Amino acid sequence: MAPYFENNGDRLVPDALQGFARAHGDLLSLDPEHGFLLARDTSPARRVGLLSGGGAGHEPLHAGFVGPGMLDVAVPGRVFASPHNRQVYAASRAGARADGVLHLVKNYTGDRINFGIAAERLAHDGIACARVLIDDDLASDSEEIAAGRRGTGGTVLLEKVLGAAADEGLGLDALAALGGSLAARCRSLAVASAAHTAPTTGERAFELGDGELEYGVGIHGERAGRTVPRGELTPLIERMTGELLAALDPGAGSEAIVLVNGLGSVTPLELYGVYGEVARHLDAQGVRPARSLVGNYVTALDMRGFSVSLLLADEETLRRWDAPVRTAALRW
Amino acid sequence: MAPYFENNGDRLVPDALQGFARAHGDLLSLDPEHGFLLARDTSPARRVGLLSGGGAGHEPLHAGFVGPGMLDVAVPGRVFASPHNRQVYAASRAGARADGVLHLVKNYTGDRINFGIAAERLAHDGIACARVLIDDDLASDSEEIAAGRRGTGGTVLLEKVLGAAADEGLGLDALAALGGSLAARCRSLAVASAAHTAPTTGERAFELGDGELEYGVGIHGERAGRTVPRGELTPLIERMTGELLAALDPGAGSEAIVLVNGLGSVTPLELYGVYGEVARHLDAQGVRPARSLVGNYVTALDMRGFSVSLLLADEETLRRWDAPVRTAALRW
Amino acid sequence: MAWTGPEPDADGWMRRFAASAQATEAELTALDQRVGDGDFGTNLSAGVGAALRRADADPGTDTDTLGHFAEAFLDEVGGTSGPLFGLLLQAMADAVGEGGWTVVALADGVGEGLAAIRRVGGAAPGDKTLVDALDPAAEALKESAADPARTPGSALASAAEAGWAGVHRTAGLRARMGRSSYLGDRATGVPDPGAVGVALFFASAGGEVRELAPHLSPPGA
Amino acid sequence: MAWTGPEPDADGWMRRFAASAQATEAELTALDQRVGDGDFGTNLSAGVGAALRRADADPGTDTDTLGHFAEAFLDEVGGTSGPLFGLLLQAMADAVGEGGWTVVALADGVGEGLAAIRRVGGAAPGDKTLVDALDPAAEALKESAADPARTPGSALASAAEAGWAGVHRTAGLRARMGRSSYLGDRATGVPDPGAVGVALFFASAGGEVRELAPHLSPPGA
Ligand SMILES: Nc1ncnc2c1ncn2[C@@H]1O[C@H](COP(=O)(O)OP(=O)(O)O)[C@@H](O)[C@H]1O
Ligand SMILES: Nc1ncnc2c1ncn2[C@@H]1O[C@H](COP(=O)(O)OP(=O)(O)O)[C@@H](O)[C@H]1O
Ligand SMILES: [Mg+2]
Ligand SMILES: [Mg+2]
Ligand SMILES: [Mg+2]
Ligand SMILES: [Mg+2]
Repeated sequence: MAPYFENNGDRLVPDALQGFARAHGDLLSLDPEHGFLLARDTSPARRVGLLSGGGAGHEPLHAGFVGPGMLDVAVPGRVFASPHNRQVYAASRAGARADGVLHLVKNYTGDRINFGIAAERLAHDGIACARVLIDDDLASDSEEIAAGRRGTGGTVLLEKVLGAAADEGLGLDALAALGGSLAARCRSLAVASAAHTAPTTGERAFELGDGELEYGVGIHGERAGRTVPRGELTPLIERMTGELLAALDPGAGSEAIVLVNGLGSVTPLELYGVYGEVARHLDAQGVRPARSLVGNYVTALDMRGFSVSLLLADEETLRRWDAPVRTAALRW
Repeated sequence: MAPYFENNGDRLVPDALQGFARAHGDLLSLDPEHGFLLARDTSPARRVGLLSGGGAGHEPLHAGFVGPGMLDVAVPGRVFASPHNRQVYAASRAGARADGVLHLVKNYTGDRINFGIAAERLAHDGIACARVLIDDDLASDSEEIAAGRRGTGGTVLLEKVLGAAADEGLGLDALAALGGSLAARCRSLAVASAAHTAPTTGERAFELGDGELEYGVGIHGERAGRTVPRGELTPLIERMTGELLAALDPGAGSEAIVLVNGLGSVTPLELYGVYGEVARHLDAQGVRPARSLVGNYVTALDMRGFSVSLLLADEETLRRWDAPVRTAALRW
Repeated sequence: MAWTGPEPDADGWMRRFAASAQATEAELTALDQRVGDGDFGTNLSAGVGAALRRADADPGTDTDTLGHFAEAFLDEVGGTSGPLFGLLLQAMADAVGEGGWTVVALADGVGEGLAAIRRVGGAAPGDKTLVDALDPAAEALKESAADPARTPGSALASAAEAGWAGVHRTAGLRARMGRSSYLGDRATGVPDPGAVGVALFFASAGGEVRELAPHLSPPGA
Repeated sequence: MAWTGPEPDADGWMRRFAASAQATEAELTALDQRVGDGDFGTNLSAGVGAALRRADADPGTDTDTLGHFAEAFLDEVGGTSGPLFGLLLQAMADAVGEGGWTVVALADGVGEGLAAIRRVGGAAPGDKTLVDALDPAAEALKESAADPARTPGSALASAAEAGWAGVHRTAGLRARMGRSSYLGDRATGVPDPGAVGVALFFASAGGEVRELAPHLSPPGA
């Protein structure tokens, strides 16, 4: 029997999209043929449409970020599978502005390929298209991984900041360049004490012993490169934050936007406990946690884990972060 | 080893409160002695302070609803245990306005007792205090349960509407009466396919077989009155929505605020699928789902389940629902 | 009944109660897991911990210890059981403070505590709550108080016995109050955790209780 | 190699491939669970399902079926493997459309498909991807094409054999591309799911494959 609350016949994602579009009909509409979500009223000052997408199972990413101040259109695939190129192509056509469309793509082979084919088709139609590749995951930063770093929790930070920049009327190239520089200043690290429940089998995707921790998981429920003892929270967060800082190498007096992101089944009590520890560790290292976001933003179904992301932020980035946003999952 | 991401020594809740207060320092502050959270700037038009509280483990309830448009102060207890009366008393003194303080109390013996003793102490100090008893849970609506219906998911709906009413400057008695009439028009029903992880033992609080469903669970992880086969989503939601409507008996052309609330580990995909089914069933019964809220609002640690709440709403209630709110977990 | 054990004093009793609550925390938790929300063990254990801290910070007479325990439960312990135990302890501290360490004072105090708990919690005997252990214990003390030959030690031993018997009866009940009432028939067969806590309280007068299991089934069952 | 089985045609092959993918969906999923994100079985199965719908709605020549499969994978299947299989099928449909159902056309098509997959996905042989099964299969077809005595059936059987051998080699590799690369050494020992899919594709020319297990360990291992 299906492990999730759903109807038979592979209807988990399509039923969710319909319910989502109905609940947030003031913000967006669902294209029934291609299954993308189009914002009703992002700023008319935008010259470029912002599109993001990827496999389902990471909700609220990306559909939850469609609306004023953030995405023009989101393209969900099947669970953990990139949307196909025709979906991306149709969504891009719907979301493009005078200056074209910007693809925010998490760095996975499948997404690169499908978004890439869509981009070729758009070029053929004379619609300008550029790409920001989001690759914030520190655990996959290795010479041996030719596929490059994965795109994970940091995605929500980039989508927010780029949304504000798009509202300022920046052009396609400027936005793409900004995205690249934001991606370069953003790193994430995730851990899990239990795998997600595989939708196909109803079993945990992998088994961990009591007190074991996958250190460096992604958001598709694949195992991490290594398993470590979980231990108490403080040393774990010191280790994670320390590695993120070592990778980003912020100057003294730097400021960061901090994301503590639940992967599915971790409680808010735990996530806020994590945030407290991250902030304390940043204090000690002379980096100011200037803004924060704590909650489930980029999930992996019901995985029992969390990620910590840091985005080094200058004044302009903080201003863009503070700009108004009105989406299903993020608003201020 | 502790099943949750936490530090040893019973620090899950206190560490979370500190992290929470730090993350949302713009909205509220934490009283370090009594452990309550006080809003920085709810409307000066308020004549009555709104206070809510109860055991921890239900986050974002209640701390996540402190701020302009909603609560003045929240008092968390230990996990699943009412705060003690001295906490409630101190928090009430801090949150009271010229016209006194309104206690929003979920109907549990422990909460009734502790808030009750605090109310006696406030009366002794000459601080006016009234109580709204929230008892929306349909599953505990039985002559054999002398303790009465439990307070569950509907709590967030009442806290929002009462917050807006307090901002209009309503007095203590008027707010208490409004609360009572809202509570009478609100019912919830919850199901779970897996228990929460008990913080003390690390085991699931109870075991369910594959395809089994606890029908009518509360938010403390106790079992429901009965176990039923889970089945597909559509018939389950028809049954739940049908029972809620039968209890509320709305007239034709009624409008409802719908809450689809995750209890912890259910994914947004599932919750939006549920919302779609609820809305469709309401359509069929001639009740308009005028507003909706879909997400984790009143949880039971990491329980794998969800609740559906309906609040029958007249125009005034909808207007109050739409009034601006700015809290950690709810803002528009 | 002839009492042959050492005579308890209030301070020793409270400290043994604290030790008993801490020793049986896991068992109490397991019980509350089956018919409630699984926090009774931690609530009680946190309560006696807070009480001990007060008693150690300000040692004094027997009545002082009772008073510290009462205040800790009333002011620092939440949940349902915290304030209810506080009411019982407070009534006992008042009665012993007035009447001294006598069977009559104990009977008065526990009787007062029971009445306060029933006023505040609204439970009657038979509702499957701690009242079902406290009511027979109070009754036993009242009987003892009528017999001038009984010592506090022997009276409290009888109260404990009556309390455990009450515990055994709760197992057969369907709950009307407290969290177990939400379980309908499913709580039947399991004794009420709060009632166990009350019996443990009286039993600790005669000695520390390190394990609940031997007390949970009726003799001969 | 003398081919004794019945000669496949493209339409039959594609339908057997679809049946094989559906029959082995759970096994493919289990493999991707161990070294990826567990969706390869569903992706492939959804792909062949969409392809069959197209082929059934618009039956035609062999090349039409190949074309329907190519378009379905390119336009309706996401993930990594969907469009890559689409590229392979498209190149084959083009080549067979031009050159007819011959070993030379098959070798050309698969060679073109491999080249396209390498351009788009950037993987080289040895990176532990489906290229490790496709590259030897293409090589085997090229060799067969040089021998005018070979039939399509026998050439595809050799390609399948070469593909399975490639699958066995992937088990020993540490991944550099695809999701298994995130697992470091932990993927070593498990064959690459996409490579299995490719071998399955060629093996289906000669008959439906109902179970993967017998094919997953090298003969004699
Ligand atoms: N109305 C009541 N009157 C007296 N005792 C009660 C009442 N309701 C519950 N109890 C007692 O409280 C015990 C549970 O205490 P505890 O676990 O601390 O509280 P909670 O049920 O709030 O989690 C129950 O076992 C029962 O004995
Ligand atoms: N860069 C690449 N080039 C060719 N094939 C690849 C590449 N990356 C991954 N693959 C293949 O894709 C297979 C996985 O496909 P699938 O499960 O559909 O995609 P995803 O990894 O996106 O979930 C892998 O087993 C591997 O054979
Ligand atoms: Mg995938
Ligand atoms: Mg409790
Ligand atoms: Mg309890
Ligand atoms: Mg995969």
